[in-house]
Amino acid sequence: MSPVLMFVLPLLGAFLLPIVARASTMAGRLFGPLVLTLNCVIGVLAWGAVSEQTQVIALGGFQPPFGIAFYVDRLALLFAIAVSLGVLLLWPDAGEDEAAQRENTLTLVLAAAATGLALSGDLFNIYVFYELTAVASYGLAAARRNGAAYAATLRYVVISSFGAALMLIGIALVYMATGTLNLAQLAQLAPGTLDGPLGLAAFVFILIGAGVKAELFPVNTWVPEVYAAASKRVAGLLAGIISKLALLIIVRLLVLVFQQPEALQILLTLGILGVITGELAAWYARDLTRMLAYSSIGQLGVMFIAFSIPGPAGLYAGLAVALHHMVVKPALFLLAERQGGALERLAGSAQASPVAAGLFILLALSLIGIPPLPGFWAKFLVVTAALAQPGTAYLLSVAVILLAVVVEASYLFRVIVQLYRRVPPTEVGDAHDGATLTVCAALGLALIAAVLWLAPLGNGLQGIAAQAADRAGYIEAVLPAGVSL
Amino acid sequence: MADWINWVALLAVLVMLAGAVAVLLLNNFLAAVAATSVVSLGAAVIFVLLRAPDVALTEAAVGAGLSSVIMALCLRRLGLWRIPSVTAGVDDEAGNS
Amino acid sequence: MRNYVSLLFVAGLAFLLFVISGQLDFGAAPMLIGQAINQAAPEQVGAANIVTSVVLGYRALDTLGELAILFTAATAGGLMLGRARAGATHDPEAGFILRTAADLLFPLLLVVGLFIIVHGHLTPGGGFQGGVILAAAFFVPLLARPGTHFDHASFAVVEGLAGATFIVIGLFGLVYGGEFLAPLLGQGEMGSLLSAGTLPLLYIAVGLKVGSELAGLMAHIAAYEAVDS
Amino acid sequence: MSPPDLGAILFTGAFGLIMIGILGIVISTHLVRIVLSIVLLETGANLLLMLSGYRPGAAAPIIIDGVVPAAMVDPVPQALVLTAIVIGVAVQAFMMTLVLRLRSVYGTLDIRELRARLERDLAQEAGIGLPTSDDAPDVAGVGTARAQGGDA
Repeated sequence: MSPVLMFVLPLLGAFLLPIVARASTMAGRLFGPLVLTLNCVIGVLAWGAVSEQTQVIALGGFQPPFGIAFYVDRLALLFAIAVSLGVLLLWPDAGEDEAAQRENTLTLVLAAAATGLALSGDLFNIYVFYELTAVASYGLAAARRNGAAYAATLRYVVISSFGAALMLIGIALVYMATGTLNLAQLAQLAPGTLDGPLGLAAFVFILIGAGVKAELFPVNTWVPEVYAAASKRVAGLLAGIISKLALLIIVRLLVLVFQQPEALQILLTLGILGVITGELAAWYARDLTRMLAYSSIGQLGVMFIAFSIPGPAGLYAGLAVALHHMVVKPALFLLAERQGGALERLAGSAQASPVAAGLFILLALSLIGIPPLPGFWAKFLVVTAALAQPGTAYLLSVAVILLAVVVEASYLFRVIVQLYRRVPPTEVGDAHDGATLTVCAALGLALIAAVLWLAPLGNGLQGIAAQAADRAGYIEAVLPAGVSL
Repeated sequence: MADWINWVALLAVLVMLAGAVAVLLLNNFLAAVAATSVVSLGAAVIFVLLRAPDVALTEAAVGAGLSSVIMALCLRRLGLWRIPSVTAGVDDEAGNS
Repeated sequence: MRNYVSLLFVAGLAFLLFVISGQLDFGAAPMLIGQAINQAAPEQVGAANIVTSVVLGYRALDTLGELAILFTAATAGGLMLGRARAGATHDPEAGFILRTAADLLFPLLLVVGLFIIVHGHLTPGGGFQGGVILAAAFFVPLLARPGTHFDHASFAVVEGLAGATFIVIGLFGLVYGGEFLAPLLGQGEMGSLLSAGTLPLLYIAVGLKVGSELAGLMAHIAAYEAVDS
Repeated sequence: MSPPDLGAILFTGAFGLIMIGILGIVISTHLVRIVLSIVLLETGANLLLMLSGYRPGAAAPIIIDGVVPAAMVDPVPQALVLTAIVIGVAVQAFMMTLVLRLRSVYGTLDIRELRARLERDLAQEAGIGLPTSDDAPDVAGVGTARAQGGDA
């Protein structure tokens, strides 16, 4: 089965969902999860073939530099599977009315677009999928249909459209300099054409564009409002999964096309600023949702720092942080759905739902990076990789990351103390519903499993990072020798 | 060579930039929307000069046409639909027509 | 304060654009893939309009993504605006001349729209431009008689089926042509109406989808209750 | 009188539109004007993309009556700009539906007021800044009262 189906099926499902739901409401409800499950199966089946050799899909049968090509290596497939699985776990299931059905449609489109982002190997195609992801997430962010959701979403739309237009300018500059859009061919041509100031400018434009979704420092002002105003499932989706796909684009472009050291320095600087601003704002936050939102900005800053380290070591470390955050953040947001609101309101939550409180502690400890939880190993990798680099900037980044750990610990412990503060039984809030708790427990178990199988997991990730960092291999796979213009 | 292309391009660019500045400065939103569609038409002219008839057609139909219709429709729903009148005082009547 | 920071940002961008503008060559673009596509497209795809070959052949996936964006925007817009209340106030009906003109325009716009769509592989224009005109055909009567009922349900069905048709043609390409969206059917004689394989079919699907989506979205906005100014 | 260089004219146009668009997004306080500024920015970006495919003296990439022109301009940027134009209008339409809804919920289109209302609503939902809390009680009090008034 071709991995291209992982993009096609959810989109086909989204087009057909309104018709299916009209025929039978039950079928309409089950349709989305069914498609996503099928997607996961296709992804897992493709895994074996892809781990032996990367797969290049020339869409329409046109040879890669001319048409659009999908490049499927283990990194791309891993993210594609993660998208399907993540969206499945965070499926809205909002009910049976027309609005709920529209929400389901948007969620399916989001899954398709994010999968496309993971697989695509064409610069403009990435822009199209990026916009598709953006529009679907606008709809979901505003789906609560109250004033706050509209206002927050509008801010998001304005910033995101601004970023997308800059991305388009960057793509125009790249096309002017090279005359191609295929990432492999760009990688081939970049050393002569894109290593000057023009290439750097194009990189900055594309970075700002993709950075809107990846919660990059100057363009992340929409994050706290949208996450606070949207439903927590949507916040989990955007923070946990979609932001990582935007990150993946930046990483691919850095590895393949923009090789100049200045590009890495820009990323490192913005990453450090992201960690500082995110963690400080989280420390000052007075409600759980926005605390989590700011902490997500900080965590993505750590990832930017990791990916600014050249070579497979940086990729490996960044990948570890990204995957860890992908598991932890959606679960935390799901728990915040019932425990949301001001920190004072959390008092007594542990009495209402001891399991939820326990899960929260587990996830929070891993987020901070307490050994032996996976969060510790992920941050450890970043720190060791950064220390191996020359230059004071990387030393500074290590100091910032370590300081951030202290800040994170201080505000998350504040939350945990609130959870266990005893209150009179009359003031105990609602318990979590079973479905949410099951999803969170599954994600928590994944964390514990990661601790138990740390060594094989690390080796696997190292292999994926090495494959993703293999620039020559990418060019060779997409443009085999003999095909040239 | 064909000098006229340069002159037409210069004219189109000047019209576009003037329209763009007008979008930011005009107080009347209906006029601002009209200025946006002038910018789109200027772009369509340039696309013709650049030998892109497909894009020119799309820019004219979508950028100048559809987009302005959507904006105008929304302005009406937003209560911002005011046709600039020569004499002050009939402004309200013009707004309701 | 915030304004100064923003202005500084704009000034920085302006400087960046100024610096790179010196490096850009106009009229001497490398055209690596462009040149190759111009040479290969007539044989590989067979549409007289090479832009159509690119839009529906070489970069058909972009077009699918674009369709999906329109669909998503219309879905999200519908989610925001919801159904019009029964008995909601609406604009007064237009005068006799406008109504008659609208009645006359409807068939005219329909024919022009369809003509542009089916000639998309031969002349400038195609599914998107024709689709906009189709949308106008259904929307103009609504402007002339604001109270009339707009059948959102059937438009949604057309929209969904047209989108699904695009994908299903693509899947046929996967099964019979080896790759998703591979062009099928013979290319025919270049320049004739029935040429370029599946491209005209794809453009018809695009046109119907764009038309029904835009008409639906504009009807949603038009049915939204006006706010008193 | 010799005309100025075509490339210089068109780059000035594209960059000018981009700068005016960005400036408009940054300094405008009215939502509709921000939307229009985004449209300008997108038009500028499309124009820039279009400029990358031009060759002097080349013909449009259409084969008429089987005659293949000697030189044709690059068809790829044309296809890209076609896509980008439609994407732009889709996003614009969605933005306007949001603006419509905001106008009826909050009754204002001024972004400064909207931001203040958003802050208040979020704080109220989270239960921060209610009159019982210790910081700035009167500001929060006015905020909740006005928010409730707006909902009624």
